[in-house]
Amino acid sequence: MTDFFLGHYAYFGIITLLIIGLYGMIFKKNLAKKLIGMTIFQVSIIMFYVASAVKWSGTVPVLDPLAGAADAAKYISPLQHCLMLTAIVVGVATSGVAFSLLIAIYRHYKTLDESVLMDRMKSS
Amino acid sequence: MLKYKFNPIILLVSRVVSPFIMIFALYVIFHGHYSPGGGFQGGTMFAAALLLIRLAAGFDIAQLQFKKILGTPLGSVGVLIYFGTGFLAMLSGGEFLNYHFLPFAGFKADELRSLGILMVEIGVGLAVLAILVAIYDDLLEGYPHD
Amino acid sequence: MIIYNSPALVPLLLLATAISIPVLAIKKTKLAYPLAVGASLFSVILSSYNIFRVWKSGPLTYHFGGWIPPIGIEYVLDPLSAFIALVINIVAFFVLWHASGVQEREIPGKSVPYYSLVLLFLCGANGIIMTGDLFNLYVFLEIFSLAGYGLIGIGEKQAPVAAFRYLIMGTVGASFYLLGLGFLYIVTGSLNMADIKNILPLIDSNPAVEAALSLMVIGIGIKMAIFPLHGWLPDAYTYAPSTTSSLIAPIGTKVAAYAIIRLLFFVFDVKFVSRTLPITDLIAWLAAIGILYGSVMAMAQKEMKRMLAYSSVAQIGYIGLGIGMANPLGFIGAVLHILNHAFMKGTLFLVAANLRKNSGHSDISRLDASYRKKLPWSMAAFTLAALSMIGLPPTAGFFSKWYLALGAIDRGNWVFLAVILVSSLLNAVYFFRILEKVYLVPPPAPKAGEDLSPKAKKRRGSLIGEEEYGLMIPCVILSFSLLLLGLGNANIVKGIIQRIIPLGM
Amino acid sequence: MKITNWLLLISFGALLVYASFGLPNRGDVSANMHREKSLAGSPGASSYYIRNAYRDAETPNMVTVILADYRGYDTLGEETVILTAGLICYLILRKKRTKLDGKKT
Repeated sequence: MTDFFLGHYAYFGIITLLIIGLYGMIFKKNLAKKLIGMTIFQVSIIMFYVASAVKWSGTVPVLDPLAGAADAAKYISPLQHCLMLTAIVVGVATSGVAFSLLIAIYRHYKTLDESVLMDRMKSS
Repeated sequence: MLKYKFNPIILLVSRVVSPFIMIFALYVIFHGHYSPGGGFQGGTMFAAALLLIRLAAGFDIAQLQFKKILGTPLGSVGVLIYFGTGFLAMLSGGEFLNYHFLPFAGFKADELRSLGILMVEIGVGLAVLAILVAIYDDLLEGYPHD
Repeated sequence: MIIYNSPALVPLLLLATAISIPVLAIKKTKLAYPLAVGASLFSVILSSYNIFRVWKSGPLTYHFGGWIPPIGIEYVLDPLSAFIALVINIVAFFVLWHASGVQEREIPGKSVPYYSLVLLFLCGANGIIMTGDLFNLYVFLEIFSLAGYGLIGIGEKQAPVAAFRYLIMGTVGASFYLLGLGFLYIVTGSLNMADIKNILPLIDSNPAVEAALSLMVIGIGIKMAIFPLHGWLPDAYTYAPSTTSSLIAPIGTKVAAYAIIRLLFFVFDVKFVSRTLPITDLIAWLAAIGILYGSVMAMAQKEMKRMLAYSSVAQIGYIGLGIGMANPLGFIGAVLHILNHAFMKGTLFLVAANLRKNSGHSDISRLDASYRKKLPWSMAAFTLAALSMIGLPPTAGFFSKWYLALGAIDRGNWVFLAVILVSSLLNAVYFFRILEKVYLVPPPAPKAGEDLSPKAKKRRGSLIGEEEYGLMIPCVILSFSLLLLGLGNANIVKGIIQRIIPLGM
Repeated sequence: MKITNWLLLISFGALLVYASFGLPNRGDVSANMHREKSLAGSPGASSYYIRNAYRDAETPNMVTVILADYRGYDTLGEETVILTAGLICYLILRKKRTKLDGKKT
């Protein structure tokens, strides 16, 4: 059991972060706070991937001339890092789009609160 | 945005710092082969240097450095560099993005791949830097900037 | 070169045009539209060529960068992906053709980014369809959905709110997919679909695989708007500009449905998804509820685009039902319905756009016979598409429902059969409501002087009945091809769909 | 409504905790994703990259090689994503026909 916990505690921390992000998206009424929740959610997924890439015997995936490349166990897995570089950019792009939509909403309705927004959408 | 007030100290400091950030950004882009770094990271840093001037000197003065119109087309050019590298390999008989087929004489196979990676990273850096500045400019639109 | 690289050329062509539009059209904004239509036309030609090659010589693969699959990224063109890609490109071409008449009026002065985004949207869709790599699918899913958010958000006043809600839900969907993929990668060590399919049976029953499957299905299910996850759809379709809604309604959800088919039957095992973890049963039941819910909600709507949006929820239910039945007949029905619904919904939304262009509104209650006189051909197209939606025999819509019903009988599930029949009746109710207004209700008596305006006279006098061919012809072609698809349906099923029924069904 | 939301959140957390029981210990070199050959006999991607990145592209940084060469098409997609974001900000936020047309606002 301790062995399982020592091998998985990072995942449990990340799961907590994921739940916090989802909580922000579901429960918060302010659209900007929803967006913050979304960002937390995305970043914790990135942490999940990076956390899974580790090897206790390994070092950063830049070739060390002394160590050579023959033993794959000497370097941590580079694939997840590469995938997450892509995912980071996607996250940046998504939040850029989300901010521009928020600004467009604010221009029209002068509010970002969901309930007020619903009222104003209906009345207009 | 609050009303912009000219502040010589902030402007001076950012003018001094900004070129160093740019140099470091270029280093990150071109040293991506040998150390952590690469096009995206370097491009973001370069964009940070440009945005620093935009924040410190105000939107209008910063236009002298990087014009707003340039944002989206320059980003497209960045992606086109990437695409073009892949397409060049395709034209000379390989698959898309197979740098082995790049039509440069006098390189061995692995050196060609290294070169292809470099070209691609430059494209990535250019695209990221231009688009990040463009997004900032567009988000600013609609606020009175004097 | 073209022959060798043809599987990859469609998305690459769309991508190249999309990224060169902002550069080429920097001085002449008028250049954007012809470039977009040209690229779309070429993509139709190329994907027909692809399907011809696949039909002749079997599945094609294409390895990017020359790296063999588990190392690099591959594109897979089997009959299914080639077929869906062709369908989507054809519909997109007609919508883009139609766009010349409405886009400039609805979104003045922004044709450069708009058409560029449309092409990126199509590039994303084609990428999702052809890819054989799960992470590549995620990247193109993001291109596809980001472009979708932007295209929706530019619409009416309420559109940014709808787009923002779509963005939050869509990003949750994509993130769920990414999380599920993370579990799957940790367990299997590969990202390639075919490779994972080989590895998964060798792994003992593992909670991470089950969680990965459910997370990925939920994630793509949000994009597909399957019943309890459809919350973003009605608002997004209603408030989006006409071109966007007639582009996203036929394409957006279909691509996600295709991705679910790929995931369930070509990455995981049919046995795994239907017995070990009965997720297909869940999908089928939810889809059945969604069919009834969407049809009933559609009956309650007063605005035509909103009604069509709810009807989309119902129609996606049919596709979900076919997928969820997990037997060959249901599978054929689902794939056929992807094709039919793309054409039907494309036509219907294009006609709604014509209505908006012509009279400035698309309220069902304000329709009357004068609209038939003003837009005779569009209304004929609408009628044909509506009949196909209801499922009357010579039209295409009948055959997909026929296969779905056969699948339900084959499975021995009479509830599904009843749902299909009842929903056809409901479809009839909400479409005949419009048809009745258009063909039977006399127009209100013209006010003095109104009818004498020169424009109205000219319209009445013109020979064909509609002035703007660019708006009319795409609708008419799309709707009449429904008849053609209905008649040629046996060939499609025999020539294409039956070749790709997943093993073990 | 609130109860369903809480249920949603709790079931999501429970699913993830349940899934984490199937994951190998972190840092375990013998885990499936670090294998030289996958269970089905195809080359394990991650180990292949570590072993061959320098030989194939003469670049010590393996992440760069994967990013730009082995999985270069993903990175092209990533660039496209960020270009899409820029275009969307342009589409939604710019009010007038701005200087892109060569006209003055």
